[in-house]
Amino acid sequence: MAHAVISEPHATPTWQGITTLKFAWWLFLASEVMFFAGLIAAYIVLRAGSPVWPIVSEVLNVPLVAGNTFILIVSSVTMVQAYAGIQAGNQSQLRNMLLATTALGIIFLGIQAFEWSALLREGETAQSSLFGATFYTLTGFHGLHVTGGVVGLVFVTLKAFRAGYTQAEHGGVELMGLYWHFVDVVWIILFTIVYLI
Amino acid sequence: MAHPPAAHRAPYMRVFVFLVVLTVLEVLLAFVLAASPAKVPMLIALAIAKATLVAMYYMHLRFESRLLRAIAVFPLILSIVLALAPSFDVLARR
Amino acid sequence: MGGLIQNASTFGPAIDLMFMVVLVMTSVAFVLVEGLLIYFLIRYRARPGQRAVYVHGSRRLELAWTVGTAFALLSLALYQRPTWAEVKQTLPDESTALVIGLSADQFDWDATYPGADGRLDTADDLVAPPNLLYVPVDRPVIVRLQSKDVLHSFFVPQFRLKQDAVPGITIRVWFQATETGEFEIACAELCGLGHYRMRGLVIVESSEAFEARLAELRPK
Amino acid sequence: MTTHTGTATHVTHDHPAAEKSFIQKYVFSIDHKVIGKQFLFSSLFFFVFGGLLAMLIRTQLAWPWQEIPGVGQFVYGNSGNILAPEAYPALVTMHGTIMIFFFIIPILSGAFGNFLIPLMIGAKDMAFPRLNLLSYWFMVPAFFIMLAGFFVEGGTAAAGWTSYVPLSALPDMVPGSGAGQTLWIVSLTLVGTSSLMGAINYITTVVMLRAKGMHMFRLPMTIWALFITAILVLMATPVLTSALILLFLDRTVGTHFFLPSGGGQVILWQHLFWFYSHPAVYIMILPAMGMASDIISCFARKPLFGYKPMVFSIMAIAGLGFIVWGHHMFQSGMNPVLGTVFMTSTMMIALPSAIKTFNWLATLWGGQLRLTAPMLNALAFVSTFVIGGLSGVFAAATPVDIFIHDTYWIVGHIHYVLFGGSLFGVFAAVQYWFPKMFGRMMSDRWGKVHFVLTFVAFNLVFFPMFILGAYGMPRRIADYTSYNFLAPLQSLNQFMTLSAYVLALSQLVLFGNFFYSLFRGQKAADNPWQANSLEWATSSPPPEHNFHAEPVVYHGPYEYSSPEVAEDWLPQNHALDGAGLKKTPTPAAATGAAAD
Repeated sequence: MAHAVISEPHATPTWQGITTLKFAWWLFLASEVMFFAGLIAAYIVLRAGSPVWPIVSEVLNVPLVAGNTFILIVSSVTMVQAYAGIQAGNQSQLRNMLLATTALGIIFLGIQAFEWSALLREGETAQSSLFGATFYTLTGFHGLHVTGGVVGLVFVTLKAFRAGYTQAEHGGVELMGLYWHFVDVVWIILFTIVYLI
Repeated sequence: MAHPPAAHRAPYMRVFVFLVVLTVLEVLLAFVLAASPAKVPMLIALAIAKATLVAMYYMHLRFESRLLRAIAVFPLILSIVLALAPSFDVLARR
Repeated sequence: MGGLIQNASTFGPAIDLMFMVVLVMTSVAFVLVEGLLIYFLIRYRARPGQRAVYVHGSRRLELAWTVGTAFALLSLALYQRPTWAEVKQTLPDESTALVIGLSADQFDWDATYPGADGRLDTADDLVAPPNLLYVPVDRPVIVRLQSKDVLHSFFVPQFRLKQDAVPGITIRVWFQATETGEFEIACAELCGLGHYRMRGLVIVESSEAFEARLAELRPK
Repeated sequence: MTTHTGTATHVTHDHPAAEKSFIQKYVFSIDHKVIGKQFLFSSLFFFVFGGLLAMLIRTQLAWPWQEIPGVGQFVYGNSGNILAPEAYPALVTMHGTIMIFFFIIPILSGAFGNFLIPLMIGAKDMAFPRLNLLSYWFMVPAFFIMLAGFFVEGGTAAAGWTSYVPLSALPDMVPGSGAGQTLWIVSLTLVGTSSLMGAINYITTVVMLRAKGMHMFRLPMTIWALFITAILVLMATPVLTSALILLFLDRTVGTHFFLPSGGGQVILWQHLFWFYSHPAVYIMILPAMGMASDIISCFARKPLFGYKPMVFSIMAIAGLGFIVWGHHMFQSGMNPVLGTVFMTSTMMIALPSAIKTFNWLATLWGGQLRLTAPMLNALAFVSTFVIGGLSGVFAAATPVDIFIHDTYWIVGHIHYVLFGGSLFGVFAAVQYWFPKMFGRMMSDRWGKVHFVLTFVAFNLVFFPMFILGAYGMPRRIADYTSYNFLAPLQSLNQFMTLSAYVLALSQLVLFGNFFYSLFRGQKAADNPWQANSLEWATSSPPPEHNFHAEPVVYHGPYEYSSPEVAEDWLPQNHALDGAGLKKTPTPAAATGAAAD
């Protein structure tokens, strides 16, 4: 995979050694940015145009989710350590850190599921208010992306345990990392605008 | 995929400390400044700082070519346009 | 052709003038471009033994037509701002103007007039028959536009006025009729299967006749 | 979305023509040329379908509520052989949706983008052939889901191709906003995903897989246009997806994003929708501009005038295209101050289009024009695009827009741009690249017959729309005859409808020519038009991996009538020797790939 598609005839300068796949991956992430931009713009507009909006800290469990934010940040660090590990040819660091990242991703999802179910029990639903609708949509689509990331991580981890990556060839780990950090960045923005403001 | 060069020993752990500190700061500010008009701009500035740290160091944009950075920055500019014009519209109506 | 249909409002002439200015500018561009196109088509048909001119461009020409066009477009942009501001950004003084409530739903226009207290949304509001909007001539009228269900658009061609009626918000628009008579309201935003028959009438009358109308609407 | 495997594939060019089954070759092919043709044929089918809907619309406008002899019982059997009032909004909705999302965009980006990009940059295939395959096969379910709308309770979506809320969000406001509207949303989401996959592929291919010597500023305008279009798709489509998802949730889950009854914002939909759909207007015209540029330069036997200004104008159009969406909303209740801002940016976006027009004209100046059918269609593109652009200036002028907004003026404007512009561009491109696609020539004589009929009928149908607009006839109304100020327009409408019939019938000439030539056309030479760009440096049609030997590029694509060579063309892959006067063939020519 990592040697991508550069079939030998194309001696054109590929910008500073970016592989075709990594380039395309960044394009995909750029489109994902615009997808969340659409949802976030809708949220901002709806909130700005709304005469009433609940005091967020009274409805949402901010300390719990702050903890969850911490978990996601830690998972970014473990992800980047996994990448640093394979760059240095350290297979056990790669495997351990990938396992840690996967586990942290699952914990994040678990806490989010807990948070959702508590809210739903309090009667805060997507139908009950604009606040609920935007809350579930934004965190829901982020959660879906985390879920997709966890599935990807499982595959990457399995491949790592079968020694599928080497110091020279580890494009899959890099792309997985890029996606995972992207999801982290989205959460950083969402946490601030949904939970804190 | 033999890059980015191992020369840059990216300061992953130092960035991590920054991220945690900024997050704690954010949560504290959100409660301390609950009613202050400075709250929203400050929190947004902090969020942007955190996002930038992750993108620059964990996503290695700091060490990437200008082309990749352009791919990352272009949608951000568009997102700002997309969010600002309609919110100005509703705010001015209220 | 030449120009829009008959006008019957105070800001109509400014809009018609804008239309004519744009028409003249675009006609000049149109004749220039299409004329050159046809001329080149005939003049430069392939002839045996001849060779095309080998030229890749001209910085001077590019600069000339870029600056020229930019100047024309910017002047147009500046020139139209006052008219837009007059029609959509300002409202006449409510003390002299007549304020009418106009509510759209599938597929009717319903007008309400202030009663004796001179205010809308009170118990003594006067309700006009559906799809009829009575207004006095030569007096500014503010229409408080609302929609009960979906988007509609309040369009009176002779007044050069169009404004969407948006559910959830109230939009104020104004006009001042300069002629008495009946003018049709057409809905200009797709609003369902009856969109085409969402037709209303603006009836412009002298102020005496208008007052008499209001008196008729008062409960006996 | 896993990250490491599966999405991209190697170009498996080292297996010499392993036996492939029919399905691998023509159905689930990963060859960009086959996928391009799949897009071509399916979008041509939808062109016919959308065109027939247009005929029903025109018939109703000429003779409102009349029984259509012969056809009526077939199309309106459920409502006593005549059009039912609720069917008219559905007709205009489906005509717009199908023509835009299933014809113009797929034929430009899908068919020509796929077929031309690797050939014109000298690549063996797309960067991700399997993603390319997937992109087409996302379109197929979208086709069927959209068509399924015709058979559900209440019929297809009927809230306009713009699907303005709340009409599209409330299930009982119009008959088609039941299941039909939901299917519409699902179908468009699939179409959007398909274009997104295509866009990622195109951008990557252009950036990464250019042949040796093919610098960015040696790319033909077609490629530049498709490249920038792909960037527009990449940045704009996800916003439409997010808006469609919110609308879907409003309809199915019961949220109130767009419903004021629950605090939602009606105008938000319009902002999100036009943030996508205004760039989409350029997605629908830029590729045609690029292709027309190449065709005009080739048949004028003259370098394209102002290549770099042409490239920069496309970039400017794309950039400005993201900040003009509000000009669709001048009368929507959007803040009038924003109206002024959007008016100014809209005036500025007219500038690059004007620059392009002047450059096309200057390309003709001093040329040796070969008036073939593709050239005539490309020139028709220029002349009608000018009318489309100039009529847009009226709509950009906010005070004038108060009057002409949502009238037939706008309908005329959009059709001059999309039919007059994009479609003549498509006609030109189909006839220009047909020999490369299928290895046979289309008949030039019948091409000219089709051109003359189409050009005349087109103007007779659509120019009068400006007159209707000046009278204030609103669009999307099924019957204008009950309005006193519109009733006199009936004879003009009848004239337009008769012209529309001629326009539709003229397309039979094109289809006849197309399908006859497909099987019986004269065999095409490798480079029948004596053109420069790389697709003509291989056989017609090209072999599986496009080139018999790796092309190497030495020039820009527009070296026509160069004094350096005796011929009046100089292919991009032909090097000049030291003296600079004699052509020396590249290795490619040695294997018989070169045209002459």
